[in-house]
Amino acid sequence: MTTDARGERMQYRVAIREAIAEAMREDERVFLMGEDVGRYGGCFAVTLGLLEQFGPERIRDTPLSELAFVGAGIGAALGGMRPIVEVMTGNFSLLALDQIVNNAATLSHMSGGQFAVPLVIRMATGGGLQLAAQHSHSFEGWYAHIPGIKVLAPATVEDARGMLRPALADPNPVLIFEHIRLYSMMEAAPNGPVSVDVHSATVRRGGRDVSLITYGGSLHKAMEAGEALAAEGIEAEVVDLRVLRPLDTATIIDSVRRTHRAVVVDEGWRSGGISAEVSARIMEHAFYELDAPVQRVAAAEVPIPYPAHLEGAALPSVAGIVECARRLVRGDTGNG
Amino acid sequence: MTTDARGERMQYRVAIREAIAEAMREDERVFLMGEDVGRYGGCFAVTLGLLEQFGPERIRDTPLSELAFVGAGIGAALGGMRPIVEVMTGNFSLLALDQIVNNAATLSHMSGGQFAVPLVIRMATGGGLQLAAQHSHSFEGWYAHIPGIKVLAPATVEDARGMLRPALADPNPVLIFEHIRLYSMMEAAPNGPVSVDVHSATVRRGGRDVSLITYGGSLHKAMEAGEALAAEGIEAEVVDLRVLRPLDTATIIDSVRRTHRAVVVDEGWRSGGISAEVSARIMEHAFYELDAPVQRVAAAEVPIPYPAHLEGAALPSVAGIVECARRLVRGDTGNG
Amino acid sequence: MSARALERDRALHLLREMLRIRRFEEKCAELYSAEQIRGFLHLYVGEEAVAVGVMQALEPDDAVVATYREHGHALSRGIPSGPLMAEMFGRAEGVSGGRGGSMHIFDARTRFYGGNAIVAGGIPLAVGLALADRMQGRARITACFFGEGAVAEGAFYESLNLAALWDLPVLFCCENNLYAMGTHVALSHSETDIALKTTAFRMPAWAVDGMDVLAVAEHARRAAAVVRGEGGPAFLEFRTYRFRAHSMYDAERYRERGEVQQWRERDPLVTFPALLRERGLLDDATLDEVEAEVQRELDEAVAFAQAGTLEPVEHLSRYVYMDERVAEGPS
Amino acid sequence: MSARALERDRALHLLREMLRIRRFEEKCAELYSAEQIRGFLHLYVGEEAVAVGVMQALEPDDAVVATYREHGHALSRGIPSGPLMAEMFGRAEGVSGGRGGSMHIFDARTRFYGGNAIVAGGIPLAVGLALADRMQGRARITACFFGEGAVAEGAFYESLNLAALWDLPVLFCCENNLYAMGTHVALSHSETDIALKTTAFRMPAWAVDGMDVLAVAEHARRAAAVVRGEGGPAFLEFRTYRFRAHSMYDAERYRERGEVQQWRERDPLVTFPALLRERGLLDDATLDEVEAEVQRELDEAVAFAQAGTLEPVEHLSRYVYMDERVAEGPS
Ligand SMILES: Cc1ncc(C[n+]2csc(CCOP(=O)(O)OP(=O)(O)O)c2C)c(N)n1
Ligand SMILES: Cc1ncc(C[n+]2csc(CCOP(=O)(O)OP(=O)(O)O)c2C)c(N)n1
Ligand SMILES: [Mg+2]
Ligand SMILES: [Mg+2]
Repeated sequence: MTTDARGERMQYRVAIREAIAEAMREDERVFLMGEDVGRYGGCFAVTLGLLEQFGPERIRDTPLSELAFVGAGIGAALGGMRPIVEVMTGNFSLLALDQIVNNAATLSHMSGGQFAVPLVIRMATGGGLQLAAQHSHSFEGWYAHIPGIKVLAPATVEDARGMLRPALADPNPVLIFEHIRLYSMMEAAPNGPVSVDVHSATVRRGGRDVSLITYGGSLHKAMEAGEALAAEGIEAEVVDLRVLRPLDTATIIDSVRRTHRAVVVDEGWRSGGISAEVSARIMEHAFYELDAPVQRVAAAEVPIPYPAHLEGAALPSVAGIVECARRLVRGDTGNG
Repeated sequence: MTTDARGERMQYRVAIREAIAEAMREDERVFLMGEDVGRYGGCFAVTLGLLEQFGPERIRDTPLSELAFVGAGIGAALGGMRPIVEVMTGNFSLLALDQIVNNAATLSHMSGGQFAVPLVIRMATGGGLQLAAQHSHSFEGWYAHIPGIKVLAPATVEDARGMLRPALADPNPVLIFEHIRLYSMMEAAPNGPVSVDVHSATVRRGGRDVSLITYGGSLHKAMEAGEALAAEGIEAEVVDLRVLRPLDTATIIDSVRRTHRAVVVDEGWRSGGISAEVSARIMEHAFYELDAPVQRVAAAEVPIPYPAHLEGAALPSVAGIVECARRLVRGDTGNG
Repeated sequence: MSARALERDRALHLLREMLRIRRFEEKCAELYSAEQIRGFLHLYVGEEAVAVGVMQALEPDDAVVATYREHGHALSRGIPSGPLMAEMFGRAEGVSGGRGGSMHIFDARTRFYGGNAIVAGGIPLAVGLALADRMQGRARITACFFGEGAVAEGAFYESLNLAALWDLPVLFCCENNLYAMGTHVALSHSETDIALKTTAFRMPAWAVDGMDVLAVAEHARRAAAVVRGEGGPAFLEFRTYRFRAHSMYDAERYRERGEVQQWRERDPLVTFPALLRERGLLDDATLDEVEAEVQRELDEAVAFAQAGTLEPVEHLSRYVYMDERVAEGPS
Repeated sequence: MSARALERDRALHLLREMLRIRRFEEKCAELYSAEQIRGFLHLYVGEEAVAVGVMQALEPDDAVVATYREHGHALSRGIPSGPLMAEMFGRAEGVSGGRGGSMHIFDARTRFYGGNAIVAGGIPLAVGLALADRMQGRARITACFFGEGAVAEGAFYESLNLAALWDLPVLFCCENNLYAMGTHVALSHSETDIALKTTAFRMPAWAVDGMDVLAVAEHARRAAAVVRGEGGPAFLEFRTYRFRAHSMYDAERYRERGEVQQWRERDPLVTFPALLRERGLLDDATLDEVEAEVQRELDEAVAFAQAGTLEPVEHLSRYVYMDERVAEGPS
């Protein structure tokens, strides 16, 4: 899927690991802290082996204290370090939300620009592993509501490998959401020190009939849907948002100008999700370009249940995307 | 502003106080807990005098432990009580978010319907009192993203008086957001035991040219804007959402069907706010009715600053609403 | 019945209860490998004496709040193994209707309030349940289980303070198995003597050998009496050990095999039968009988689960909101 | 200089510092009534000995984290009163550019990291600042101030554990003024002996008379030496009292006038001058001189603030995101 990656194929989790290791080698101020990042090797095995390479001061296992260690990450950033804080999953990050929203996001502005918070927070997000109602939710769209933080969602191995460097170079708090279903994905990744653009969305597949606008774990469903639609003669363009805050409105609008139809695909709950924001922006910037109303394919508004068939029904599916896009292109949106 | 209130005029805060007192008199299971609700009289003087009436068991001052006392509210609801938990402001409620999202919102669904959580959480929201970047934000739209909870936003004294009773009768967790600028507002309120509808939005002012869709503290700005627009010959319809989750789509769409134009006014930050959801719903349900793209007047995407002139510039203003509506009606939306 | 017969009955009951848990979970591990159980699966193997011992101190009307490692608590609290296994399978006949799976066991009938997968997330709920009892003048107590890792969470401290401040009938049961996933207690806590934490709250606390079911039962009985009698909370720290991985995804890089081996020597399912034999309360035949009984129950549970049905997809949104007041069980 | 002269100098310095805070805040109250200061305004009147005493133990390179009740800390830390007053007025010349107001004083030059209006919200920041120092091998310390009310927050406990576990150079300074808004410490804490909380974390702690500036300074000096020397945290509980309302919105229904009166007898701005007179270190003329000096500074500060300008509205979004790496002050 990556377009210009020339390196060897690797797992998404390994790409993140290599990015962390590279950052730690290059900058002494960088360190990683979080629950079980060291001796355990990371709850999703992302950080396996890093403790042995960098030692327990820089690969720092924390107690179960999300609020305090995220806050300590903010403090350490203020104190001149470049912390990478891992929070195991988005659901657990709610425990640290006060520090993220009330401190990390506000300190620069309310101090009149005296302080920067060069902090990276990584967390796993999303469903699909049957982890049920306290482990499976997608809060990245929610975080994207907060001024003062940036939100990244790597959907490819290349992005997983390349987003960390610019995130660490950023003087602002950057949150990186890693979809749990992607950790084992293998793709070609670039070699050596790499940095990808962290300002723009990108078109992952060209098409003229409909734009499928998505990010993260759902990108792969959208790409599959694109294939299936192509087989029916519908050419879907797939836009990977990549950066959820600040949103790259221009790339979205450009795509809609080409296709005149859009489906937003998001694993977050529908109401008030990032899919609503994308729809609203298209409304504001490309209303007169639209041949039909923008549609959303998002998670059902339920706590994600455990059994596979119910979880599957709750999350966006390839079939659901295909059907929605097909109806949209065929002019059947049921809109009064 | 209320249409059928026949009682005496009272402050919004007094209306809430009376609603609480009434509920406590009628149902032994009802109690109130929160920081300084008792001896201090409530940080916004809502609960003044209740301690003297009902005693410290039922008007329960809590330590500064938002996470635990909100969680205890959930537990008490499970245990057969009907708790009203007061969290001082939306910003502080982030400390309790884990309990609200991961427990209150999920317990019924993930237990297969074995348990109900008949809990009411009240909190102050919004800006306008120069309380700066850790006290002034509007998270009600954010909460409205969460399945399993309901979100109410009383904008009138009548609603402040009447929403608590149905909220307490609801077997689900209900969050009530009280705008800090409304506490001192005087309006006529109904007498005696009252219950207002908590399912529907309502039209607070009729009009045919444009719908101003809003709620809470912004309602009053929208009404003022409606007056100002009328003076210019533009008839604005003002819709008070009242219930942010579940949103009453029908009332929104009916209004747009009448006016063919809409401005959503929200004190939450623009990106990913409830204003985006309203816009997206209009897109989905009334696209072909629209004469122009739906616009949003929302908070600037900044931590709300302290000085009056900057705070004023950050929040929606009557002038801003008027200008946006005027441009919309005159056909100048700058949309490509 | 003679005192001796009573003692024997009680001892066999404790043994049977621990064995039920052990066999149930061994089966779960097998079924996990066979992909009939999915998601996260956290086994209690090695810690059975704690749940079984504590449950002896509870009355039917008391409440239990547990964690994602709660099969043992569920079984010993009296949740039937069929619906419990069906829950693991995600079947509609499961105790939570199949929606929760291993981490989210709920049962209104036994007042079992989860099955909470947010570490320390259940502790405030327990405080609230106890508050409800206190305000309604009921003599019930709430037993709240959590690990030593949870003791680092703010929710733990806030909750202990509330419970002590308001004199609430909570029996806090900390299962100190030395690890939180791969993090040793010495890397979680500056003060590793967990029972000492309660000094900050003026709450009585006892540390107990969690591998000794009789010690657990005895301390739980006394502490529960304190809680029920005076209405204030009490804290028990059970020193125990998990023999198996944290969950099915754990390669156990963080501990030596030797350490596990040492603790296995204190396996309550080894030491307790040995003690009973010593006291002449158990012989081979009886043990075989108990094993057979337990096996029969387990076979039935698996059969029940396998015969279970899938909840129709159309029911997905049911109970996101409760439409009417549900019966609140024995609350 | 003779020892006596040194003693006198130091004593007058302490007195002057406390007086600067007292007069500054009395003026703030007046300006609040005149609607030149808005928002929430929390006065430190009565507690001045704490901030002044602790600051004596800090080096210029150390860091300070405070609360919304932080004028005293800001002044005694060396933030000039002009920009401080301008901040109260919301003027661009304010120490935080006017954006923060009374509750959000920030100053990179003195490493003053707020001014935090989330109760206990600054405590994890202090831990992180100390972690940065520790990892970078610097001998600096971070002084972290908070009230006894904050001690009920989970953030407090989690942070103390982290600091003790990782041996971080934080000097925790609890200002126990008996009330959190209107909530008496006995309604906040099951264990009201706040210094005892640290037992849960193996952290050394001392309780100190917070109305006695010499006692505060002496304890702070010793504790800071421990923290700086060994790198581990220490905890000081200052028993103090706020004479005025919690904020300008408080009708003080929760306490008796008599209680306030009693504490006023221990006002450091009464007792300390009395002590100095007793020791022959202060006479009327000197006191008048100090008062005049303080008044002069205050007049200048108010004039500075009143002459301040409003930040252009067009700058509203500036610093929501930092565009380039800012100078990190003396970090
Ligand atoms: C808030 C939160 N953080 C992290 C996790 C991931 N996690 C699950 S169990 C666990 C370890 C908990 O250890 P402990 O409390 O000692 O219980 P044990 O598993 O040993 O029984 C962790 C870190 C979680 N579920 N919730
Ligand atoms: C998290 C949070 N909850 C509630 C408040 C409202 N509040 C502001 S100050 C205060 C009392 C704090 O008391 P204490 O920590 O003792 O400090 P003091 O004001 O006495 O100096 C409260 C409840 C807040 N700012 N933040
Ligand atoms: Mg453990
Ligand atoms: Mg106090």
